[in-house]
Amino acid sequence: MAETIINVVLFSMLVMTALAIVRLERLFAIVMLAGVFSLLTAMLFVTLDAVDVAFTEAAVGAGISTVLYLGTIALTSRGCKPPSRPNTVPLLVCIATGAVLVWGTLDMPNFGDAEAPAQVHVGPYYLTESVEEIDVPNVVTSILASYRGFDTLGEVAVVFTAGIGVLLIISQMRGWGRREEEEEEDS
Amino acid sequence: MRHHLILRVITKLLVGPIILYGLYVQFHGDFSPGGGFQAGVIIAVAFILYGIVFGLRAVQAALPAWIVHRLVALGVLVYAGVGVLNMFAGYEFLNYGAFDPGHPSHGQHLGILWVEAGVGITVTGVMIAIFYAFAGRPPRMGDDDW
Amino acid sequence: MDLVVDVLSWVCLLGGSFFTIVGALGIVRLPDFWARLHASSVAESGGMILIILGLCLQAGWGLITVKLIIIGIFLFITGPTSTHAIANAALVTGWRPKLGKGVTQKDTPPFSDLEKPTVRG
Amino acid sequence: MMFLVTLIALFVAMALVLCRLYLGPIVYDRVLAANFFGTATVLFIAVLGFFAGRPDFLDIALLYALINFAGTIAVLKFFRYRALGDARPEVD
Repeated sequence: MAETIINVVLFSMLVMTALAIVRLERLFAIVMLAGVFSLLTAMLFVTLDAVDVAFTEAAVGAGISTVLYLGTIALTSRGCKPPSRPNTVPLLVCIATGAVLVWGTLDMPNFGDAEAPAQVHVGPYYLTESVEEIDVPNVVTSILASYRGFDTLGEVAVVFTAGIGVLLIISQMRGWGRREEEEEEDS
Repeated sequence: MRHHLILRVITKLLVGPIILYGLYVQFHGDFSPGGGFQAGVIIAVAFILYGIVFGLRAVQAALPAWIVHRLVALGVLVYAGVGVLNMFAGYEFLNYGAFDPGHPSHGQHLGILWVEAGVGITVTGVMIAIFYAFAGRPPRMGDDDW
Repeated sequence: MDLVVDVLSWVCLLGGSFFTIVGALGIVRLPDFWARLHASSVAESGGMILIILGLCLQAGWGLITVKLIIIGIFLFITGPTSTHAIANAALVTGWRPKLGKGVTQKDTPPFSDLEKPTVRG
Repeated sequence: MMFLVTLIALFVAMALVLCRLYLGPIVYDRVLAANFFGTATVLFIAVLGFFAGRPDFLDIALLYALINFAGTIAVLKFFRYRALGDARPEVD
Protein backbone atom coordinates (compact mmCIF):
# COMPACT_ATOMS: atom_id res chain seq x y z
CA MET A 1 0.00 0.00 0.00
CA ALA A 2 2.68 2.45 1.03
CA GLU A 3 4.73 1.51 -2.03
CA THR A 4 1.76 2.30 -4.27
CA ILE A 5 1.32 5.72 -2.69
CA ILE A 6 5.03 6.45 -3.08
CA ASN A 7 4.88 5.45 -6.74
CA VAL A 8 1.80 7.58 -7.40
CA VAL A 9 3.30 10.64 -5.73
CA LEU A 10 6.60 10.25 -7.60
CA PHE A 11 4.83 9.77 -10.92
CA SER A 12 2.64 12.82 -10.42
CA MET A 13 5.70 14.94 -9.59
CA LEU A 14 7.39 13.54 -12.69
CA VAL A 15 4.46 14.48 -14.91
CA MET A 16 4.29 17.98 -13.41
CA THR A 17 8.00 18.46 -14.05
CA ALA A 18 7.63 17.28 -17.64
CA LEU A 19 4.74 19.69 -18.23
CA ALA A 20 6.77 22.54 -16.74
CA ILE A 21 9.68 21.67 -19.04
CA VAL A 22 7.32 21.90 -22.01
CA ARG A 23 5.85 25.19 -20.85
CA LEU A 24 9.01 27.10 -19.93
CA GLU A 25 10.98 29.10 -22.45
CA ARG A 26 14.17 29.91 -20.57
CA LEU A 27 16.68 27.18 -21.32
CA PHE A 28 18.54 27.57 -18.01
CA ALA A 29 15.36 26.90 -16.10
CA ILE A 30 14.80 23.88 -18.31
CA VAL A 31 18.29 22.60 -17.52
CA MET A 32 17.57 22.81 -13.79
CA LEU A 33 14.20 21.12 -14.26
CA ALA A 34 15.80 18.38 -16.35
CA GLY A 35 18.17 17.72 -13.44
CA VAL A 36 15.20 17.40 -11.10
CA PHE A 37 13.47 15.14 -13.62
CA SER A 38 16.42 12.79 -13.55
CA LEU A 39 16.45 12.82 -9.73
CA LEU A 40 12.77 11.85 -9.73
CA THR A 41 13.40 9.12 -12.29
CA ALA A 42 16.19 7.68 -10.16
CA MET A 43 13.89 7.69 -7.14
CA LEU A 44 11.29 5.79 -9.15
CA PHE A 45 13.85 3.21 -10.20
CA VAL A 46 14.85 2.80 -6.56
CA THR A 47 11.25 2.19 -5.51
CA LEU A 48 10.93 -0.37 -8.33
CA ASP A 49 14.03 -2.19 -6.93
CA ALA A 50 16.03 -1.56 -10.12
CA VAL A 51 19.11 -0.53 -8.20
CA ASP A 52 21.61 -0.79 -11.06
CA VAL A 53 19.48 1.32 -13.39
CA ALA A 54 18.97 3.86 -10.63
CA PHE A 55 22.73 3.96 -10.19
CA THR A 56 23.26 4.75 -13.86
CA GLU A 57 20.53 7.38 -13.87
CA ALA A 58 22.03 8.95 -10.74
CA ALA A 59 25.55 9.06 -12.11
CA VAL A 60 24.60 10.41 -15.53
CA GLY A 61 21.71 12.66 -14.61
CA ALA A 62 23.17 14.41 -11.59
CA GLY A 63 26.65 15.12 -12.85
CA ILE A 64 27.23 14.75 -16.56
CA SER A 65 24.02 15.76 -18.29
CA THR A 66 23.79 19.17 -16.60
CA VAL A 67 27.35 19.96 -17.67
CA LEU A 68 26.68 18.82 -21.23
CA TYR A 69 23.43 20.82 -21.48
CA LEU A 70 25.27 23.91 -20.31
CA GLY A 71 28.07 23.30 -22.78
CA THR A 72 25.52 23.07 -25.57
CA ILE A 73 23.79 26.26 -24.47
CA ALA A 74 27.14 28.05 -24.41
CA LEU A 75 27.73 27.09 -28.03
CA THR A 76 24.23 27.89 -29.29
CA SER A 77 21.81 30.28 -27.62
CA ARG A 78 20.01 30.58 -24.34
CA GLY A 79 16.38 31.03 -25.39
CA CYS A 80 14.17 28.79 -27.44
CA LYS A 81 12.81 30.01 -30.75
CA PRO A 82 9.06 30.42 -31.12
CA PRO A 83 7.58 27.77 -33.38
CA SER A 84 7.43 28.92 -36.97
CA ARG A 85 4.17 27.13 -37.82
CA PRO A 86 1.12 26.11 -35.81
CA ASN A 87 1.70 22.82 -34.08
CA THR A 88 -1.78 21.37 -33.94
CA VAL A 89 -1.07 18.56 -36.42
CA PRO A 90 2.02 17.30 -34.52
CA LEU A 91 0.00 17.54 -31.31
CA LEU A 92 -2.75 15.39 -32.80
CA VAL A 93 -0.22 12.86 -34.06
CA CYS A 94 1.41 12.71 -30.63
CA ILE A 95 -1.93 12.26 -28.87
CA ALA A 96 -2.96 9.52 -31.29
CA THR A 97 0.37 7.68 -30.87
CA GLY A 98 0.18 8.00 -27.10
CA ALA A 99 -3.37 6.70 -27.05
CA VAL A 100 -2.37 3.71 -29.16
CA LEU A 101 0.56 3.00 -26.84
CA VAL A 102 -1.64 3.20 -23.75
CA TRP A 103 -4.16 0.94 -25.46
CA GLY A 104 -1.35 -1.49 -26.19
CA THR A 105 -0.36 -1.66 -22.53
CA LEU A 106 -3.80 -3.07 -21.69
CA ASP A 107 -2.72 -6.39 -23.16
CA MET A 108 0.53 -6.47 -21.22
CA PRO A 109 0.84 -8.68 -18.13
CA ASN A 110 0.67 -6.96 -14.77
CA PHE A 111 3.80 -5.65 -13.12
CA GLY A 112 5.53 -8.48 -11.31
CA ASP A 113 3.33 -11.15 -12.88
CA ALA A 114 5.11 -14.49 -12.53
CA GLU A 115 3.55 -15.81 -15.75
CA ALA A 116 4.72 -12.90 -17.91
CA PRO A 117 6.79 -13.91 -20.98
CA ALA A 118 9.77 -11.99 -19.64
CA GLN A 119 9.73 -14.08 -16.46
CA VAL A 120 9.41 -17.54 -17.99
CA HIS A 121 11.84 -17.43 -20.93
CA VAL A 122 15.51 -17.19 -19.90
CA GLY A 123 15.09 -15.23 -16.64
CA PRO A 124 14.69 -18.28 -14.36
CA TYR A 125 17.69 -19.95 -15.99
CA TYR A 126 19.90 -16.91 -15.29
CA LEU A 127 18.64 -16.64 -11.73
CA THR A 128 19.12 -20.29 -10.85
CA GLU A 129 22.26 -21.13 -12.79
CA SER A 130 24.37 -18.00 -12.36
CA VAL A 131 25.34 -19.06 -8.82
CA GLU A 132 26.76 -22.29 -10.25
CA GLU A 133 28.19 -21.03 -13.51
CA ILE A 134 29.48 -17.59 -12.73
CA ASP A 135 29.51 -17.32 -8.96
CA VAL A 136 28.96 -13.58 -8.85
CA PRO A 137 26.50 -12.36 -6.21
CA ASN A 138 25.06 -9.54 -8.32
CA VAL A 139 23.09 -11.31 -11.03
CA VAL A 140 22.72 -8.10 -13.02
CA THR A 141 26.47 -7.93 -13.48
CA SER A 142 26.70 -11.58 -14.48
CA ILE A 143 23.92 -11.17 -17.06
CA LEU A 144 25.38 -7.95 -18.46
CA ALA A 145 28.99 -8.99 -18.68
CA SER A 146 28.81 -12.72 -19.27
CA TYR A 147 25.48 -14.06 -20.55
CA ARG A 148 24.89 -10.94 -22.62
CA GLY A 149 28.52 -10.12 -23.30
CA PHE A 150 27.86 -9.44 -26.98
CA ASP A 151 25.18 -6.86 -26.17
CA THR A 152 27.47 -5.06 -23.77
CA LEU A 153 30.27 -5.08 -26.34
CA GLY A 154 27.82 -3.44 -28.72
CA GLU A 155 26.93 -0.88 -26.05
CA VAL A 156 30.57 0.00 -25.51
CA ALA A 157 31.01 0.32 -29.25
CA VAL A 158 28.02 2.71 -29.31
CA VAL A 159 29.54 4.84 -26.56
CA PHE A 160 32.86 4.80 -28.41
CA THR A 161 31.22 5.84 -31.68
CA ALA A 162 29.23 8.60 -30.01
CA GLY A 163 32.37 9.95 -28.37
CA ILE A 164 34.28 9.91 -31.64
CA GLY A 165 31.38 11.65 -33.36
CA VAL A 166 31.25 14.43 -30.78
CA LEU A 167 35.01 14.86 -30.99
CA LEU A 168 34.90 15.13 -34.78
CA ILE A 169 32.08 17.66 -34.76
CA ILE A 170 32.96 20.08 -31.98
CA SER A 171 36.51 19.55 -30.81
CA GLN A 172 39.33 21.61 -32.21
CA MET A 173 41.70 18.77 -32.92
CA ARG A 174 44.58 19.73 -35.11
CA GLY A 175 44.00 17.47 -38.09
CA TRP A 176 40.41 18.56 -38.36
CA GLY A 177 41.20 22.28 -38.16
CA ARG A 178 43.88 22.00 -40.84
CA ARG A 179 41.46 20.47 -43.28
CA GLU A 180 38.97 23.24 -42.60
CA GLU A 181 41.61 25.85 -43.34
CA GLU A 182 42.56 24.14 -46.56
CA GLU A 183 38.94 24.09 -47.63
CA GLU A 184 38.65 27.78 -46.93
CA GLU A 185 41.75 28.45 -48.98
CA ASP A 186 40.38 26.36 -51.82
CA SER A 187 37.07 28.15 -51.97
CA MET B 1 37.91 31.03 -10.48
CA ARG B 2 41.05 32.34 -8.91
CA HIS B 3 39.35 34.11 -6.04
CA HIS B 4 37.13 31.30 -4.84
CA LEU B 5 39.19 29.98 -1.96
CA ILE B 6 36.31 28.00 -0.45
CA LEU B 7 35.39 26.34 -3.71
CA ARG B 8 38.99 25.43 -4.45
CA VAL B 9 39.58 23.88 -1.03
CA ILE B 10 36.32 21.92 -1.09
CA THR B 11 36.98 20.72 -4.62
CA LYS B 12 40.43 19.48 -3.68
CA LEU B 13 38.80 17.71 -0.75
CA LEU B 14 36.13 16.08 -2.91
CA VAL B 15 38.02 14.97 -6.01
CA GLY B 16 39.89 12.21 -4.18
CA PRO B 17 36.83 10.63 -2.53
CA ILE B 18 34.86 10.79 -5.81
CA ILE B 19 37.58 8.89 -7.68
CA LEU B 20 37.90 6.44 -4.79
CA TYR B 21 34.16 5.86 -4.82
CA GLY B 22 34.29 5.37 -8.57
CA LEU B 23 36.92 2.68 -8.14
CA TYR B 24 34.78 1.06 -5.42
CA VAL B 25 31.83 0.99 -7.80
CA GLN B 26 34.04 -0.41 -10.55
CA PHE B 27 35.61 -3.27 -8.66
CA HIS B 28 32.80 -3.98 -6.21
CA GLY B 29 30.24 -4.08 -9.00
CA ASP B 30 29.90 -7.85 -8.88
CA PHE B 31 28.91 -7.76 -5.21
CA SER B 32 26.77 -4.61 -5.02
CA PRO B 33 24.98 -2.39 -7.54
CA GLY B 34 27.25 -0.73 -10.03
CA GLY B 35 29.70 -1.65 -12.74
CA GLY B 36 31.92 -0.26 -15.40
CA PHE B 37 29.50 2.22 -16.91
CA GLN B 38 28.56 3.89 -13.63
CA ALA B 39 32.15 3.90 -12.41
CA GLY B 40 33.35 5.52 -15.62
CA VAL B 41 30.84 8.31 -15.28
CA ILE B 42 31.73 8.89 -11.62
CA ILE B 43 35.47 9.09 -12.30
CA ALA B 44 34.80 11.43 -15.21
CA VAL B 45 32.74 13.67 -12.92
CA ALA B 46 35.75 14.04 -10.63
CA PHE B 47 37.89 15.34 -13.50
CA ILE B 48 35.08 17.54 -14.79
CA LEU B 49 34.63 19.09 -11.36
CA TYR B 50 38.35 19.78 -11.16
CA GLY B 51 38.29 21.28 -14.64
CA ILE B 52 35.35 23.50 -13.84
CA VAL B 53 36.86 24.96 -10.70
CA PHE B 54 40.54 25.11 -11.63
CA GLY B 55 40.21 25.73 -15.33
CA LEU B 56 40.72 23.63 -18.40
CA ARG B 57 44.45 24.17 -18.49
CA ALA B 58 44.96 22.81 -14.97
CA VAL B 59 43.01 19.64 -15.60
CA GLN B 60 44.69 19.10 -18.94
CA ALA B 61 48.04 19.36 -17.21
CA ALA B 62 46.94 16.49 -14.98
CA LEU B 63 45.30 14.45 -17.73
CA PRO B 64 46.34 15.59 -21.21
CA ALA B 65 43.84 15.39 -24.01
CA TRP B 66 45.87 12.89 -26.03
CA ILE B 67 45.79 10.40 -23.15
CA VAL B 68 42.01 10.78 -22.95
CA HIS B 69 41.67 10.16 -26.67
CA ARG B 70 43.78 7.01 -26.36
CA LEU B 71 41.66 5.85 -23.39
CA VAL B 72 38.49 6.05 -25.49
CA ALA B 73 39.86 3.44 -27.85
CA LEU B 74 41.72 1.44 -25.21
CA GLY B 75 38.55 0.38 -23.40
CA VAL B 76 36.95 -1.11 -26.50
CA LEU B 77 40.27 -2.77 -27.28
CA VAL B 78 40.43 -4.37 -23.82
CA TYR B 79 36.86 -5.64 -24.10
CA ALA B 80 37.22 -7.06 -27.58
CA GLY B 81 40.72 -8.28 -26.73
CA VAL B 82 39.35 -10.44 -23.92
CA GLY B 83 37.02 -12.04 -26.45
CA VAL B 84 39.70 -12.58 -29.06
CA LEU B 85 42.08 -13.97 -26.43
CA ASN B 86 39.50 -16.59 -25.56
CA MET B 87 39.12 -17.45 -29.22
CA PHE B 88 42.85 -18.07 -29.52
CA ALA B 89 42.75 -20.25 -26.39
CA GLY B 90 40.16 -22.47 -28.00
CA TYR B 91 36.94 -21.17 -26.46
CA GLU B 92 34.08 -19.18 -27.96
CA PHE B 93 34.32 -15.41 -28.36
CA LEU B 94 33.72 -13.78 -24.94
CA ASN B 95 33.46 -17.10 -23.14
CA TYR B 96 35.81 -16.34 -20.27
CA GLY B 97 36.99 -19.92 -19.85
CA ALA B 98 40.59 -19.20 -20.83
CA PHE B 99 41.35 -17.26 -17.65
CA ASP B 100 41.12 -20.32 -15.45
CA PRO B 101 40.67 -23.51 -17.48
CA GLY B 102 40.35 -25.78 -14.48
CA HIS B 103 37.70 -23.76 -12.69
CA PRO B 104 35.06 -22.23 -15.00
CA SER B 105 33.39 -19.94 -12.47
CA HIS B 106 36.72 -18.37 -11.48
CA GLY B 107 37.42 -17.76 -15.13
CA GLN B 108 34.02 -16.11 -15.49
CA HIS B 109 34.73 -13.89 -12.50
CA LEU B 110 38.07 -12.77 -13.87
CA GLY B 111 36.62 -12.24 -17.32
CA ILE B 112 33.82 -10.07 -15.92
CA LEU B 113 36.41 -8.03 -14.05
CA TRP B 114 38.42 -7.37 -17.23
CA VAL B 115 35.37 -6.65 -19.34
CA GLU B 116 34.01 -4.19 -16.79
CA ALA B 117 37.39 -2.51 -16.69
CA GLY B 118 37.20 -2.05 -20.45
CA VAL B 119 33.73 -0.53 -20.19
CA GLY B 120 34.89 1.79 -17.43
CA ILE B 121 37.93 2.99 -19.37
CA THR B 122 35.90 3.79 -22.48
CA VAL B 123 33.15 5.60 -20.62
CA THR B 124 35.62 7.66 -18.59
CA GLY B 125 37.50 8.59 -21.74
CA VAL B 126 34.39 9.54 -23.71
CA MET B 127 32.91 11.68 -20.94
CA ILE B 128 36.14 13.56 -20.27
CA ALA B 129 36.81 13.97 -23.99
CA ILE B 130 33.34 15.46 -24.53
CA PHE B 131 33.88 17.84 -21.64
CA TYR B 132 37.26 18.90 -23.05
CA ALA B 133 35.66 19.43 -26.45
CA PHE B 134 32.84 21.56 -25.05
CA ALA B 135 34.97 23.57 -22.64
CA GLY B 136 37.79 24.12 -25.13
CA ARG B 137 35.66 26.16 -27.48
CA PRO B 138 35.07 29.84 -26.85
CA PRO B 139 31.40 30.57 -26.21
CA ARG B 140 29.47 31.70 -29.25
CA MET B 141 27.04 33.96 -27.46
CA GLY B 142 27.49 37.68 -27.75
CA ASP B 143 26.91 39.97 -24.79
CA ASP B 144 23.57 41.18 -26.18
CA ASP B 145 22.41 37.63 -26.46
CA TRP B 146 23.03 37.04 -22.79
CA MET C 1 17.56 0.01 25.95
CA ASP C 2 15.73 -0.65 22.69
CA LEU C 3 12.95 1.65 23.80
CA VAL C 4 15.43 4.45 24.50
CA VAL C 5 16.99 4.06 21.05
CA ASP C 6 13.58 3.97 19.41
CA VAL C 7 12.39 7.07 21.23
CA LEU C 8 15.63 8.90 20.36
CA SER C 9 15.37 8.03 16.70
CA TRP C 10 11.69 9.02 16.65
CA VAL C 11 12.71 12.37 18.09
CA CYS C 12 15.54 12.79 15.57
CA LEU C 13 13.48 11.77 12.55
CA LEU C 14 10.50 13.91 13.55
CA GLY C 15 12.78 16.87 14.22
CA GLY C 16 14.53 16.37 10.89
CA SER C 17 11.20 16.13 9.08
CA PHE C 18 10.03 19.29 10.80
CA PHE C 19 13.15 21.24 9.82
CA THR C 20 13.00 19.96 6.24
CA ILE C 21 9.37 21.05 5.84
CA VAL C 22 10.10 24.41 7.46
CA GLY C 23 13.00 24.94 5.09
CA ALA C 24 10.87 24.02 2.09
CA LEU C 25 8.10 26.35 3.26
CA GLY C 26 10.68 29.10 3.63
CA ILE C 27 11.93 28.50 0.09
CA VAL C 28 8.39 28.91 -1.21
CA ARG C 29 7.10 31.69 1.03
CA LEU C 30 9.96 34.09 1.73
CA PRO C 31 9.90 37.30 -0.30
CA ASP C 32 13.19 37.41 -2.19
CA PHE C 33 16.18 35.32 -3.16
CA TRP C 34 18.46 36.40 -0.33
CA ALA C 35 15.88 35.49 2.29
CA ARG C 36 15.35 32.10 0.65
CA LEU C 37 19.06 31.32 1.01
CA HIS C 38 18.60 31.24 4.78
CA ALA C 39 15.63 28.90 4.58
CA SER C 40 17.56 26.47 2.42
CA SER C 41 20.34 26.04 4.95
CA VAL C 42 17.90 25.25 7.76
CA ALA C 43 16.80 22.13 5.93
CA GLU C 44 20.03 21.27 4.19
CA SER C 45 22.14 21.19 7.32
CA GLY C 46 19.82 20.97 10.32
CA GLY C 47 17.20 18.62 8.95
CA MET C 48 19.77 16.50 7.16
CA ILE C 49 21.90 15.95 10.26
CA LEU C 50 18.90 15.00 12.38
CA ILE C 51 17.53 12.53 9.81
CA ILE C 52 20.94 10.91 9.31
CA LEU C 53 21.36 10.68 13.09
CA GLY C 54 17.97 9.03 13.43
CA LEU C 55 18.84 6.50 10.75
CA CYS C 56 22.22 5.81 12.40
CA LEU C 57 20.46 5.06 15.69
CA GLN C 58 18.17 2.60 13.92
CA ALA C 59 21.01 0.89 12.04
CA GLY C 60 23.20 0.09 15.03
CA TRP C 61 26.94 -0.41 14.67
CA GLY C 62 28.15 -1.65 11.31
CA LEU C 63 28.96 -0.80 7.74
CA ILE C 64 25.60 0.90 7.22
CA THR C 65 26.26 3.39 9.98
CA VAL C 66 29.68 4.15 8.53
CA LYS C 67 28.13 4.79 5.13
CA LEU C 68 25.48 7.01 6.70
CA ILE C 69 28.13 9.01 8.51
CA ILE C 70 30.10 9.41 5.28
CA ILE C 71 26.95 10.63 3.51
CA GLY C 72 26.34 13.06 6.37
CA ILE C 73 29.88 14.41 6.23
CA PHE C 74 29.78 14.96 2.48
CA LEU C 75 26.37 16.63 2.59
CA PHE C 76 27.59 18.74 5.49
CA ILE C 77 30.56 19.90 3.40
CA THR C 78 28.90 20.35 0.01
CA GLY C 79 25.60 21.90 1.08
CA PRO C 80 26.96 25.13 2.59
CA THR C 81 29.59 25.34 -0.17
CA SER C 82 26.91 25.21 -2.86
CA THR C 83 24.86 27.83 -1.04
CA HIS C 84 27.93 30.04 -0.74
CA ALA C 85 28.66 29.63 -4.44
CA ILE C 86 25.06 30.44 -5.39
CA ALA C 87 25.07 33.58 -3.22
CA ASN C 88 28.44 34.63 -4.63
CA ALA C 89 27.38 34.16 -8.22
CA ALA C 90 24.14 36.06 -7.65
CA LEU C 91 25.99 38.94 -6.00
CA VAL C 92 28.66 39.20 -8.66
CA THR C 93 26.19 39.11 -11.52
CA GLY C 94 24.47 42.14 -10.05
CA TRP C 95 21.57 41.07 -7.89
CA ARG C 96 21.10 43.03 -4.70
CA PRO C 97 18.93 42.36 -1.64
CA LYS C 98 15.72 44.32 -1.24
CA LEU C 99 16.61 47.27 0.93
CA GLY C 100 14.67 48.25 4.05
CA LYS C 101 13.19 51.68 4.67
CA GLY C 102 15.78 54.40 5.17
CA VAL C 103 18.64 52.36 3.68
CA THR C 104 20.03 53.46 0.35
CA GLN C 105 22.20 51.59 -2.07
CA LYS C 106 25.17 53.72 -1.01
CA ASP C 107 25.10 52.25 2.50
CA THR C 108 25.74 48.78 1.20
CA PRO C 109 29.31 47.93 0.30
CA PRO C 110 30.12 47.89 -3.42
CA PHE C 111 30.98 44.36 -4.42
CA SER C 112 30.80 44.96 -8.09
CA ASP C 113 30.36 47.94 -10.33
CA LEU C 114 27.58 46.32 -12.29
CA GLU C 115 24.48 48.46 -12.22
CA LYS C 116 21.83 46.06 -13.37
CA PRO C 117 21.77 42.27 -13.27
CA THR C 118 23.56 40.61 -16.14
CA VAL C 119 21.72 37.33 -15.91
CA ARG C 120 17.98 37.35 -16.20
CA GLY C 121 15.47 34.60 -15.65
CA MET D 1 6.29 3.64 10.87
CA MET D 2 8.83 6.32 11.71
CA PHE D 3 10.42 5.90 8.27
CA LEU D 4 7.02 6.33 6.63
CA VAL D 5 6.45 9.58 8.50
CA THR D 6 9.86 10.85 7.38
CA LEU D 7 9.15 9.83 3.79
CA ILE D 8 5.87 11.74 3.81
CA ALA D 9 7.60 14.79 5.26
CA LEU D 10 10.26 14.61 2.53
CA PHE D 11 7.52 14.32 -0.09
CA VAL D 12 5.82 17.45 1.23
CA ALA D 13 9.13 19.29 1.18
CA MET D 14 9.85 18.13 -2.38
CA ALA D 15 6.43 19.22 -3.62
CA LEU D 16 6.89 22.66 -2.06
CA VAL D 17 10.35 23.04 -3.56
CA LEU D 18 9.02 22.00 -6.97
CA CYS D 19 6.64 24.97 -6.80
CA ARG D 20 9.60 27.30 -6.28
CA LEU D 21 11.40 25.58 -9.11
CA TYR D 22 8.52 26.33 -11.48
CA LEU D 23 7.89 29.87 -10.27
CA GLY D 24 11.41 31.02 -9.42
CA PRO D 25 11.63 34.56 -10.75
CA ILE D 26 15.41 34.54 -11.16
CA VAL D 27 17.64 31.70 -12.17
CA TYR D 28 19.40 31.52 -8.79
CA ASP D 29 16.11 30.68 -7.13
CA ARG D 30 15.91 27.70 -9.39
CA VAL D 31 19.48 26.65 -8.66
CA LEU D 32 18.79 26.93 -4.94
CA ALA D 33 15.61 24.88 -5.27
CA ALA D 34 17.34 22.23 -7.37
CA ASN D 35 20.13 22.02 -4.80
CA PHE D 36 17.59 21.56 -2.03
CA PHE D 37 15.84 18.93 -4.12
CA GLY D 38 19.11 17.05 -4.49
CA THR D 39 19.63 16.95 -0.72
CA ALA D 40 16.04 15.83 -0.24
CA THR D 41 16.64 13.07 -2.78
CA VAL D 42 19.68 11.80 -0.90
CA LEU D 43 17.67 11.67 2.33
CA PHE D 44 14.71 10.10 0.54
CA ILE D 45 16.74 7.27 -0.90
CA ALA D 46 18.49 6.65 2.43
CA VAL D 47 15.20 6.54 4.33
CA LEU D 48 13.57 4.43 1.61
CA GLY D 49 16.37 1.87 2.00
CA PHE D 50 15.49 1.51 5.67
CA PHE D 51 11.76 1.50 4.94
CA ALA D 52 12.10 -1.29 2.37
CA GLY D 53 14.66 -3.15 4.48
CA ARG D 54 17.33 -2.92 1.78
CA PRO D 55 20.19 -0.76 3.04
CA ASP D 56 22.23 -1.26 -0.15
CA PHE D 57 20.24 1.71 -1.46
CA LEU D 58 22.71 3.76 0.57
CA ASP D 59 25.25 3.40 -2.24
CA ILE D 60 23.01 5.52 -4.47
CA ALA D 61 22.51 8.09 -1.74
CA LEU D 62 26.27 8.32 -1.29
CA LEU D 63 26.70 8.77 -5.03
CA TYR D 64 24.24 11.67 -5.06
CA ALA D 65 25.86 13.26 -2.04
CA LEU D 66 29.18 13.29 -3.91
CA ILE D 67 28.04 14.18 -7.42
CA ASN D 68 25.26 16.74 -6.96
CA PHE D 69 27.94 19.26 -6.08
CA ALA D 70 29.47 19.03 -9.55
CA GLY D 71 26.24 19.97 -11.29
CA THR D 72 25.59 22.97 -9.07
CA ILE D 73 29.13 24.25 -9.42
CA ALA D 74 28.96 23.85 -13.21
CA VAL D 75 25.81 25.98 -13.37
CA LEU D 76 27.30 28.70 -11.20
CA LYS D 77 30.62 28.79 -13.02
CA PHE D 78 28.67 29.09 -16.23
CA PHE D 79 26.60 32.02 -14.96
CA ARG D 80 29.58 33.88 -13.58
CA TYR D 81 32.09 33.36 -16.36
CA ARG D 82 29.79 32.44 -19.27
CA ALA D 83 31.99 29.48 -20.14
CA LEU D 84 32.70 26.03 -18.76
CA GLY D 85 36.42 26.05 -19.47
CA ASP D 86 38.86 28.86 -18.86
CA ALA D 87 37.19 32.15 -18.14
CA ARG D 88 37.53 34.92 -20.65
CA PRO D 89 40.03 37.44 -19.36
CA GLU D 90 37.75 40.48 -19.27
CA VAL D 91 35.16 38.75 -17.12
CA ASP D 92 37.54 37.29 -14.57
